[in-house]
Amino acid sequence: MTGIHVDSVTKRFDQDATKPPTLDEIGLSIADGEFVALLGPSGCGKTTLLRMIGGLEQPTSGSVLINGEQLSGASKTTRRKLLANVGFVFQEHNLLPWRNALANVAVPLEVRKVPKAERLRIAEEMLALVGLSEAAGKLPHELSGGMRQRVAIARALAYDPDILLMDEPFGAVDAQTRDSLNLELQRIWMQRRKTVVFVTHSVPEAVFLADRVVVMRAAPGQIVEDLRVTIPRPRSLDASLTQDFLATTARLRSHLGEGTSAQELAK
Amino acid sequence: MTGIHVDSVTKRFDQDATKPPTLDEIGLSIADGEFVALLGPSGCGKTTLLRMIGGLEQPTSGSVLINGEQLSGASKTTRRKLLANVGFVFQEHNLLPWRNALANVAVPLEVRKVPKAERLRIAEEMLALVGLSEAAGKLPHELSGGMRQRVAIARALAYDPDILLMDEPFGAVDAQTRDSLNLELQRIWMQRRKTVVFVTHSVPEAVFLADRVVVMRAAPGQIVEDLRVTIPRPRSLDASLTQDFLATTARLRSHLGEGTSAQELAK
Amino acid sequence: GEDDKSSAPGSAATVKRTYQTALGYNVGNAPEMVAREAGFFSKLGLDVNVISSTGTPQALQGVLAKTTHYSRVQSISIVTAVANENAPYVAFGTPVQRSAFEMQSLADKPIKSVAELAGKNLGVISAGGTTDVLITLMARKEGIDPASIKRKVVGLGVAAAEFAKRGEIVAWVGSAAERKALEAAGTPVSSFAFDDVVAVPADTYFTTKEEFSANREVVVKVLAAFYAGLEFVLDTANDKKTIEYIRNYNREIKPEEAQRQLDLVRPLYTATGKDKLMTVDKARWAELQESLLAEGVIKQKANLDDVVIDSLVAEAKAVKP
Amino acid sequence: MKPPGRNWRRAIDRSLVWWSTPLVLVLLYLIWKAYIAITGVSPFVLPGPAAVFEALKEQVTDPYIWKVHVWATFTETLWGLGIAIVIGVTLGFLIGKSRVLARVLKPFIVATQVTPKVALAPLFVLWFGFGPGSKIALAAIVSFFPIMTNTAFGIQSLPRSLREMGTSVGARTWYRFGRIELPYTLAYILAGLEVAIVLATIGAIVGEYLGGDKGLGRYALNLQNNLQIDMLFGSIVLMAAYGLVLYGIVVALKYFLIPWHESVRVLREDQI
Amino acid sequence: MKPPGRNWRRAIDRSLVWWSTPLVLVLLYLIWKAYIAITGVSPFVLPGPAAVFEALKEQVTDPYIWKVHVWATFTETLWGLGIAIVIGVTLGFLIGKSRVLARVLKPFIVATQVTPKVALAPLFVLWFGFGPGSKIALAAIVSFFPIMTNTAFGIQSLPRSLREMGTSVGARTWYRFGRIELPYTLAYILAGLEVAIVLATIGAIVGEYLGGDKGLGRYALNLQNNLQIDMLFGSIVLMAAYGLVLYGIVVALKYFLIPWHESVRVLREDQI
Ligand SMILES: Nc1ncnc2c1ncn2[C@@H]1O[C@H](COP(=O)(O)OP(=O)(O)OP(=O)(O)O)[C@@H](O)[C@H]1O
Ligand SMILES: Nc1ncnc2c1ncn2[C@@H]1O[C@H](COP(=O)(O)OP(=O)(O)OP(=O)(O)O)[C@@H](O)[C@H]1O
Ligand SMILES: [Mg+2]
Ligand SMILES: [Mg+2]
Repeated sequence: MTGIHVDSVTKRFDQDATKPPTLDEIGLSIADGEFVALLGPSGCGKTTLLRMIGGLEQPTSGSVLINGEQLSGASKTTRRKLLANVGFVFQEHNLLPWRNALANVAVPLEVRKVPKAERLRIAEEMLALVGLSEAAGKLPHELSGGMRQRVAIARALAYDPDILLMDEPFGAVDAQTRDSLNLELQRIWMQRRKTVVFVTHSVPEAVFLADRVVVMRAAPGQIVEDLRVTIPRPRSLDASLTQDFLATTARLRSHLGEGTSAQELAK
Repeated sequence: MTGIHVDSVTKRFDQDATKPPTLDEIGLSIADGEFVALLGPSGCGKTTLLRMIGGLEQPTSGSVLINGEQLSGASKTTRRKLLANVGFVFQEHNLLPWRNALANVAVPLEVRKVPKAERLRIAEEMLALVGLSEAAGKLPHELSGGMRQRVAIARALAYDPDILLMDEPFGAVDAQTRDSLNLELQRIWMQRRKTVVFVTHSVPEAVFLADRVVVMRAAPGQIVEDLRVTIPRPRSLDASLTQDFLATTARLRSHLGEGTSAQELAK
Repeated sequence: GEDDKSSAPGSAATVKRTYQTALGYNVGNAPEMVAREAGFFSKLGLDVNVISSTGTPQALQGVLAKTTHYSRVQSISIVTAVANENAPYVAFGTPVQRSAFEMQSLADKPIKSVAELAGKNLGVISAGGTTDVLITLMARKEGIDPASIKRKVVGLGVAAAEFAKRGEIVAWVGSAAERKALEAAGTPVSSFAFDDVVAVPADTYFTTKEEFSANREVVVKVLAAFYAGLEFVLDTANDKKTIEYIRNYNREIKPEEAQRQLDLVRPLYTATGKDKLMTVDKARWAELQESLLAEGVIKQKANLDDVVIDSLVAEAKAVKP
Repeated sequence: MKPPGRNWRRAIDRSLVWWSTPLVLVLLYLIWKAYIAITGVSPFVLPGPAAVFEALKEQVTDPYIWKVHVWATFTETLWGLGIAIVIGVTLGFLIGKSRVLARVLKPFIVATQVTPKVALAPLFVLWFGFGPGSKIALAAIVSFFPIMTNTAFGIQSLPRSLREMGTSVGARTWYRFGRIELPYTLAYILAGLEVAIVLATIGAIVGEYLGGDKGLGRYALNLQNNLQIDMLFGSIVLMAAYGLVLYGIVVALKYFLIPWHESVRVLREDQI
Repeated sequence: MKPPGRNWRRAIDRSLVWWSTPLVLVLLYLIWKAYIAITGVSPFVLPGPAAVFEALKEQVTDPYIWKVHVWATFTETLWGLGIAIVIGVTLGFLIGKSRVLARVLKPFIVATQVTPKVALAPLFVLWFGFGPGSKIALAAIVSFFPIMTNTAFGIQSLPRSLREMGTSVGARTWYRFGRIELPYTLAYILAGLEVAIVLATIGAIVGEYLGGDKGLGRYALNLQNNLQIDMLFGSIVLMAAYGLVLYGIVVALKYFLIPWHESVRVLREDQI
């Protein structure tokens, strides 16, 4: 049994049982090599779910399995073993403030004892990928918000994990960079067949990237839609002009209770 | 002379003169009550420019005037006086970690010595506006990323400043919330005629909200376009379907070097 | 300021003074503690507070600071301070006629003379100070180079025996009380008294020149009370009371232990004879000053006539509380 | 849901509060006993644990020691610490906020710290008397320094984002201090306080050593002069226990004052 | 571009480094002189500034004092501090990471801090010898505590985001320690070091007071015994200057070791 299995996971942050839980008996199975996008209103529990899969949060009840092995409640060693192949891009960047962009990208490579020259090469390559070759020597506090976010993306990509958990990774970058990063991400995914769980607030982004889009609602946090996207790969940016694409986004929007955002429609 | 005047402002973070400055002789005049949106690629200097107007950064050369008075290089007292009516929504939220959402919103009201009952009323109202009434008692670390951002918006709106500087305020909220916040912002702006400088990565958002859209480029940071948006107010979300709207977004996109993002076009 | 007013001649109010002990509230300070507790001070119209000290430097400086008025230290300290630093001291009574210091060593490896210490390690209670000078004087007397005795600070004399057992020192400076304590704990000790090598005037009461010249009659009364205290302490019939008085200050000491120590210190008070209690022996002071000068401890001689007042004891005896 | 191994370990961890200290005490007791048995060290240097325990029993059951000595040291320590907090936070704030003041004041503050107080004892007595005053002064002087250092460090560590938030809402010095800087710095002050309470205790005790008629220091000095070494060690154990209680109180303060702080949050959660 | 008022003030601020200390020294000198003139305090308690200055001049020009006393105290202090850093960081790390270890160890560590070292002097000598050993031990014991406290505080303050980043990249204990926790905690350790260097100096000097044949403490004790109070105060000034230099070195370390830290960045920038 490979892939990620979230098995009727409930998460309560406060013990008050009268309130709806943050996550309410969530069940979700993600196959090996699948690209899943997670949509939902702010505060519905997307980050919490992702953190649970990433082993950063314990479920109140239920369990998370990675490649068939219990993650929640596992021993430290097992947990580390399971998470060794999980890359995480956090919603709020967490670069080491004393390391420059390049050295930050190299962190997971250092952990994996990649030789120094190799490390440098990969880190530089990754920085180039996110368009930050110029900023390699800058400390995090010298970077703009979007640049910090891109460094964090480069870091997660650097060590080529099998599973990639990404929490609104492109929230602070401009549309052009976002497009190019979307294309890159698709390319990498197709090449390496990673399992990706991708949180976003952009419906088109979700449809463009994902095999499956999962929509959540809030209070209690539940899955309200689990939609397969059948648009063939590789998808070019033009794919979003197809009927299929438009139908899918419309359907997702209805589940998000958005109706169709008139403004977005116009774009 | 009222409004904001940025007078050939140059900003260099490092002293290496061979490198292009972060901001290169920027000139920008914003009239009283004007709503200006600032667009530009990640790292082009939007935040830096906004911080300069907000008195948080000193220009290397050039000057910033608020209501005709020198802000850059002014004494502490003058600076405080000038900034008393400037509200700032930062790109990265900065809530006081020891205060719950409600108390964080109340901070600027406390500074202005608004009586306690009044303070509470306004803060609650503002939290309701951003859809967080439920979360009033939560500490920042108990909030989701988008919720934190909304608390920060509520805080900036709470004390009703004449000038509002907003740095990607809606970057981490879902489309639905974003639409409603856009409408709210327009309503408040029309009611109170604030001067607003609004940084965003979303071209439609800029066009929907602004009287004027200013586009910047990077390295050196310069203004490449300054476009007046003539769509009549109040703009409903449907306004974005008009020909005018589409033409404006297309023009801005060309300046952003985006061509037209195919993906966005599809939406 | 206040003190001056209350001590003005002819004033009927009680005169307030502070006496600082030589070290803690040891049994050795019995005469002064008794003088207060038995009411000898108050009978003379004095209100003298007896407070403790951590040793000679504090006692010396306290008097000069006027935070205290009287104290007692080794005569060596007074001579040195007056000769070298021109300190305005006046010494006016010698309760302890014989130094309490002993050179102690393990009974199975006894050190019988100072000469044997040449090139060896000697344990001392604290560095510098009077014992250091005394050792120097004794070494010279025995014809060895004082610097050849390596002095090591080991803290209490009782702790020093431990270092002797380890062979890190061959002898140490201690008191009779410490010797007894060691022997009681099963460590036989060999010892000889410092005074048997070089006899110097031991503890002396002192005050400032200012106090002495301005309030001579107060000084006399204070000494009278001390004298009465000393006599009280010497009378074994009073022992129960004496011990009770001591324990008012030093509640921790056990009565039996206080009794033991009392028996050990009494001979020091009467070393020169019961009739010479408290007597100031100017000749011995002069002798001391000579040897200090010879040793280079002092750079010049002081005029002891101004410093050592030997006439006060007689006056004090006449006052009798 | 959790494998049993973890629960077991957790139960052990929980109960630890109750048995770890006694266990280590028993261990220490045995080591102590063994050390004496092996080296045969004199009881005047290190008395045996049994003797010290006897002495301690006597001391603990003596109400006089509690009412006079412990109480005296306690009040001196608390007064000293109180003054140290006021001075330390004030100076720390000034120094942390202003490089100018730091330049001007720091040399003199540091100078007060590196001079041995024993040498200045007569001045202390002159200025503060033989009573509790001089002990309180000593306790305050030795203990304000870590508070000051940590306060300055905390204020300088205030994240730029919070500082700029203050600027942008137009907060004045006092608001900044009371509502932004002080709350943020509280965690740092409390860490300084952990060191300070220990130093204040030492300061008071050393002050009593230098003169005075009550307090644990005075008491210990009497015992030392009386050669009651077992009692002396008993009193040292007493002082240790006393200091420990004060320290515990300061540490516990964290949970009430800065529950939001990461350093407290990690303690309250099961670490992952 | 900047109004002249600001430039002026800045120039004054800059030059301050040069004149503030001398100015305050002159001020202190005057206060000192006036105090003596008004109170007529005995020069044996507080000598006049002129006399102390004379004494200091003599001491400063005496190579023996530098080569023997200052050097002895210096080496003892540095050794003590070095040991304190190793012990303090290790214990701080263990205690900061593990509530269990904190529960087990802290009571005993605090106990070592609140007991007056004077009472234990014979044990120190017994265990560490008459030479510099016992002074180094004392310096280490009194100075590791603030380092430990601040290390533990720093490690517990490690932002969750960085801790979780470590978890998510699969970092093991040693990598976490060396590359995440230690660099983050360095700022806290250095703040602890500011207190520790002062305590180590005091520890060494007090150790010399309690016994020994060289070092500034021994020297001061001699002077006190000889009632050479002007020289004593000279030596106190010397100790203050000495401690100040060590302190300055520790503070300067910050600029090299943690240039990225907010507390250093604010110092390097013109504060707005
Ligand atoms: N540590 C915590 N303590 C208490 N409540 C928490 C905690 N973390 C999250 N929550 C709550 O859980 C809910 C879900 O939070 P989560 O961060 O998962 O939302 P999200 O879907 O990621 O939202 P966003 O899109 O805004 O990032 C929120 O209501 C939040 O208040
Ligand atoms: N404190 C600083 N020190 C050095 N360089 C800085 C500093 N702050 C910003 N910069 C540089 O200035 C440039 C502009 O940064 P700024 O934050 O203004 O960008 P931005 O337009 O807001 O980008 P984004 O959309 O990613 O937030 C970037 O290249 C950044 O590296
Ligand atoms: Mg989230
Ligand atoms: Mg920005």
